[in-house]
Amino acid sequence: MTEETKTMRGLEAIRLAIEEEMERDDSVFLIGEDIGRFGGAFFVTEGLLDKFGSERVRDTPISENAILGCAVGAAMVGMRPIAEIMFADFLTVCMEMIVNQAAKARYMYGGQISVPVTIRVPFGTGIMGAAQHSQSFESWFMHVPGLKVVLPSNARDFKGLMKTAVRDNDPVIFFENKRAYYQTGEVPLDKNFTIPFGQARKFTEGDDVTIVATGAMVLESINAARKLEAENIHCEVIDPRTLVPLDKDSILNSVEKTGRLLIVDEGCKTCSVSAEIAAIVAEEGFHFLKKRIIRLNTPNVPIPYSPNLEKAIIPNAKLIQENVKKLT
Amino acid sequence: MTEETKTMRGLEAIRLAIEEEMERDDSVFLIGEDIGRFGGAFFVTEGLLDKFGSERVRDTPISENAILGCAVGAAMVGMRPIAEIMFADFLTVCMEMIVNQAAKARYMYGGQISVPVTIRVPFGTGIMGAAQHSQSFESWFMHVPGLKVVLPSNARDFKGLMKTAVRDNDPVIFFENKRAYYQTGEVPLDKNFTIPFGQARKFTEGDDVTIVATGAMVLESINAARKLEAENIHCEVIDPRTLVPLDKDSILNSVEKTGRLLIVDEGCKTCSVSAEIAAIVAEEGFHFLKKRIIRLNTPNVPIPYSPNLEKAIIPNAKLIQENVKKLT
Amino acid sequence: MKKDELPKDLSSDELINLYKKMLLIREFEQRITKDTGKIKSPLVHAYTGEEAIAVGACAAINEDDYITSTHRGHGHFIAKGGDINSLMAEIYGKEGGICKGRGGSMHVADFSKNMLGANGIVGAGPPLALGVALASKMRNEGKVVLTFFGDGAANQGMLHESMNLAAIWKLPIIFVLENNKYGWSTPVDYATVIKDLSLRAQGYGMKGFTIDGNDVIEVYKTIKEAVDIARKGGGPTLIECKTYRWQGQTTMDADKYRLTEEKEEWKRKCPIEKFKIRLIKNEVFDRAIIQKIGEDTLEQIDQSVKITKKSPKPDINTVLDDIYKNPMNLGGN
Amino acid sequence: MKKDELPKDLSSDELINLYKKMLLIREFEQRITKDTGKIKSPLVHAYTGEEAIAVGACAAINEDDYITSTHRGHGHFIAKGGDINSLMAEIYGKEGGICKGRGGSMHVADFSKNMLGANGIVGAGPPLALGVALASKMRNEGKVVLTFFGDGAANQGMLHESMNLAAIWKLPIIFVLENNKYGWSTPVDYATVIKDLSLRAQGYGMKGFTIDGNDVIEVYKTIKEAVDIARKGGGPTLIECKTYRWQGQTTMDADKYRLTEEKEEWKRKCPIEKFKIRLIKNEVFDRAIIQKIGEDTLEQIDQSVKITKKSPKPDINTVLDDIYKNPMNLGGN
Ligand SMILES: Cc1ncc(C[n+]2csc(CCOP(=O)(O)OP(=O)(O)O)c2C)c(N)n1
Ligand SMILES: Cc1ncc(C[n+]2csc(CCOP(=O)(O)OP(=O)(O)O)c2C)c(N)n1
Ligand SMILES: [Mg+2]
Ligand SMILES: [Mg+2]
Repeated sequence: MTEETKTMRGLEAIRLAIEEEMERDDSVFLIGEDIGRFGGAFFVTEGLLDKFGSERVRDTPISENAILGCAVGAAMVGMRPIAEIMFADFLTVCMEMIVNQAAKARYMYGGQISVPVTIRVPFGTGIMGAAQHSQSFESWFMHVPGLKVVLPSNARDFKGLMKTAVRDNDPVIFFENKRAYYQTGEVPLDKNFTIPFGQARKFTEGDDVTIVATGAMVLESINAARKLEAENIHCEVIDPRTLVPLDKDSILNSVEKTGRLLIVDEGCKTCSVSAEIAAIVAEEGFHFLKKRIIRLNTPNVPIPYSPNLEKAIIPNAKLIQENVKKLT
Repeated sequence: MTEETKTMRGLEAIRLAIEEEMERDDSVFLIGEDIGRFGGAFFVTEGLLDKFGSERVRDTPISENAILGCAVGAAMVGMRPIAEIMFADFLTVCMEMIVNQAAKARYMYGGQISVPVTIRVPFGTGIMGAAQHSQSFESWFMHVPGLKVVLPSNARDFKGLMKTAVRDNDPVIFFENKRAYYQTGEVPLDKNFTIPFGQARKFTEGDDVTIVATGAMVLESINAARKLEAENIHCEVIDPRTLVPLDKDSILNSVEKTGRLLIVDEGCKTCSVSAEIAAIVAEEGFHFLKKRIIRLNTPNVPIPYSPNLEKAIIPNAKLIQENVKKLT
Repeated sequence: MKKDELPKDLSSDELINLYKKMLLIREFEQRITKDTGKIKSPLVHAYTGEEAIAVGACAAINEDDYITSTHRGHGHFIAKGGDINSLMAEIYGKEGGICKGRGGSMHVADFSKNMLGANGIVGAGPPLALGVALASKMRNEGKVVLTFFGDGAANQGMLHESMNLAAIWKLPIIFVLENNKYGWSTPVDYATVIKDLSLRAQGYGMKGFTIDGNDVIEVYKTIKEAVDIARKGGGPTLIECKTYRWQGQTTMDADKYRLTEEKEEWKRKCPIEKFKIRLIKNEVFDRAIIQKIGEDTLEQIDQSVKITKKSPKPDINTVLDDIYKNPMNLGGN
Repeated sequence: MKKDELPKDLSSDELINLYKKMLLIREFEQRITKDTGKIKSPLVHAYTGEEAIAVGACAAINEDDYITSTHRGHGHFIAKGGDINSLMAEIYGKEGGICKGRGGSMHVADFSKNMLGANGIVGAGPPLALGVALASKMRNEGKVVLTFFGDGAANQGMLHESMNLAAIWKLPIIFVLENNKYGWSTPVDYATVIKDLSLRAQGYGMKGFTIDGNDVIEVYKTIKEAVDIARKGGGPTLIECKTYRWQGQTTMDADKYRLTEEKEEWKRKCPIEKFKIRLIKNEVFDRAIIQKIGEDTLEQIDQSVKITKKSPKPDINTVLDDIYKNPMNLGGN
């Protein structure tokens, strides 16, 4: 049976997922700044106001705590809100509702309730956003028990994981990579298409080096792996897709095969996603390792404005190639 | 030359450091909730209002963003404020001023200014604080370039590092472990006593296993190491004391000697301090390692209220002993 | 003695119930305070002195209406009809607690009663209340939300965002400001310039009232009015209830920052005593009934302590339960 | 033509300077908009139409007084006396930029002029301004702070905390609310119920005024009064300046959410045109001078573009500089 698909950009795949879920379930609604008539800073929600009306596509004032309060509170009494925080960088003004409320309500209230909220957050570099519009904060939320953390890298996964997020009964923070918004891919049109949390995706097969990458770094890694094929170096590129839950098995199985691990993520290096993955492998897959682990990250620097400076610090295919070779 | 010291509790050592720095430098002032007449939730600032007056010991309304705005803004124009956020858990309501302002101002404004602010934050378990009064968020701030992150484990270091923090020209977030508040130690009375950032402290010497621990876990590790001595297992207990900058050399040198590494920190496991240290050693000290790395953390769970539940999840000397043995 | 005006929509039984509830809260907090040494937590906040607010307010709403609470939540819990046995057990950190010992005093919640939780973060209740009110509105439930918060919380940024949002969307929510004159040690007249915090309502185009929070009937009436408006789609109201906490900030607080005279003055304005006298004056009850209520109340509390003592400590093997509702899929691909 | 009242404390030169500055901002933004394709950043916010606020406000303070700005900061930068060459170069991301190309449009700052920075986070300026005002007060500098923010920012929690704190401590700070009717695409009358946002001042016990933000003289006078009060220890004032942004939210915004009529209506209220006519009427200058100013302004801007083009891209080897002031000690023990 062949899957019916359509080519679309990442941001359209998210929109499609949201649209389908809103049609399926009346308790799903959207809330955020400029998501209605304007269609959202990245136009992800464009057209949804016309389709679903202003009750279910709720524009708000610039009050991120109130946005998330609406979303988390409504979820506590059975709604399935999808809130948008316009840039990941603005999470700094509204951590409270996510970290101390959504993440903890179920546990600290003794399991009385669940909080089926989805929080959508565009993140990452690539638009000259400078220090306050380019950040990658996903590792902060991995550190907060009670949250699920999703970070797709491509259009197909955007759709499948967004649908799972909306249907999940726990709070999900859904990181949307800005560069991935604009990359096209084949997206299944089946309304029942979902991707379970906790399943990594392997993009290439190989015996030599395991590359674990997230977000925009997945494509860079795939490109690097393709180039390296020509030099007879065969890499497995693995995208965890969800960071909590994290599919450790896929990573460890690959490292068992290759004995070599390179991790690439766009967050600043210290205490990033790559730190956790390196630590897991150093703990649970140490005996597989033939070489040291290498992490490629944005160095510990605020993101600069000038494109040539920004480019100089974000890992790319070339840097990945060079570092894979260091391991072989 | 013998050092003149006095026995005091951790919280008194901090107070002494603050008092000395306020005497030394007029631009140092305190700001926070209930820090004046009340003396602070943990009584760290008790007596300072009487000594320095309400201009320099500023009680505030419950407005954490305004507190940090005052501190960061004043630092931008040359003051040296010390702000208190009553519990680390409340950082969720005021991340903005730390993460997007203090940490980035110097860089994003092209080096025009520096931000010599110190932000004091009690953290950790041990007082039946439950999910919203017990957290350890230090790894979040390690992930934010531009900040320095200090986390002393004992009275002596509290004093020496607090003084350095106040004198440092960059924003410092100073994590104060609640348990360490109440432990006594010998504290130098010399007003010029300071401890430089980026120098770990080694508490015990040994060839068998390196234990890197922070905060309350340092004492647990020392206790474990003492017990293990009896079984002829010799551990090096290393406390990094400052997490940014981190004294990698001391850790790597020790691992070079022992080939075995256990990391103990009180933060929830994923993307914690221990993740970063494990990752660094897996990257830069892999060839020294004879065994897998072990991390001991609070598991990924909100902190429960009931003391027996809390005790069940926080690493302790016994657990450390058991895990050291797994490595030998 | 002369009769005065009591609300006509309340029967004698209902009036007596107000008294009973206030007394139950009072005696509950007294017991908790006495047991501080056994409970051990330094973060238990007693509601003593403020009983008229929770009781008057909750009497003005239906059982299926919602409330959000604060760190000082025992009173709200009891007023909303929560069971004191599971409340007591929770504060003691026992398995039989309403949150199975995971939450403690600052997180007591009874979702079966639509008591949506005490909260350890000052100011975090109102944003959550927005969402609850929004859900009620979107589902046409006709339910309202009371969101309690303190004079200290009033200066939190989240409050401002919440009041504005509630106002623009005309959400069915009542902001119940418990002005007990202090935020921890900080006097409200240090923390803000204005005398009546209800003035802030104007800045959001919302109605605001300041009332005597020690008069359970005044609280009841004012909240009732606001609730009626909210239920009809008229939007939110801010109601500042002036009151005073009799005890320290926590049951362990030495409370050195407040003058004895001030405390004594407010004790003379005891909401329970005041109401008792009024009910007697109006011949709603008499000394004999009062005596009986007093005994029953103490009996109830003794009972809850007994039950609590029998309740085991939470099983440490369950410590990782209830973090997530949907189990985590960790399969390979 | 009939003369009207112009402030007596401003000389003709000073009045002409107000005009020049407004025009410089206008032409600067026009150039930036024209150059959008070259600049490439989608996050450049033009101040066109709002010039009277920055210029009038900054004219009312001394050179060593402080301002904090917003994401829409070019106008504030120029009004406070910043150099347009380093501003232009910054927006182009060049080494010669005031922030060496690290900050860009949203982070332009000139600390030598006490222009303490544009800011990418809506609402983040006012809390920082508190600290600056506090420093000024503690050091008895007598300096005041103007903190600019938008109608959108007014609903951020941080604003509320800041106004309250400024009021209780009587800090020398003026809250300059630039109400341009929209926060991005969101109309202010959707985002809040009240008509005049200055009403909120009452909730903090602060004075509040709503004025015509397109009248540079009215802005000047009102701010001046507030500054005098603040300098004398009388505390903060909130001043809402009604205005309109002529361009889209950013230089790349298609601006489909606003009606053409509305835009046209506001263009007829052009602050520069209005002021020009007034100055002519009052014989402060004439067409010849105006012509000359116009030419000089364009010349200045051409010049800055030329300088910018000559400025190299930032050296990538410096990308890790300036993160910390005190070098990191990483020594062993
Ligand atoms: C965000 C936050 N800041 C500070 C605290 C510490 N704290 C707990 S209760 C309290 C005082 C609250 O005052 P108020 O809102 O008036 O309530 P009351 O205690 O008087 O009932 C403070 C400062 C907290 N829990 N959360
Ligand atoms: C905390 C935060 N939320 C949202 C944004 C995105 N954003 C940038 S400008 C803007 C509109 C601001 O409106 P206003 O304060 O009225 O200023 P104006 O743009 O009209 O000058 C928004 C929503 C942001 N930068 N920061
Ligand atoms: Mg209070
Ligand atoms: Mg605006």
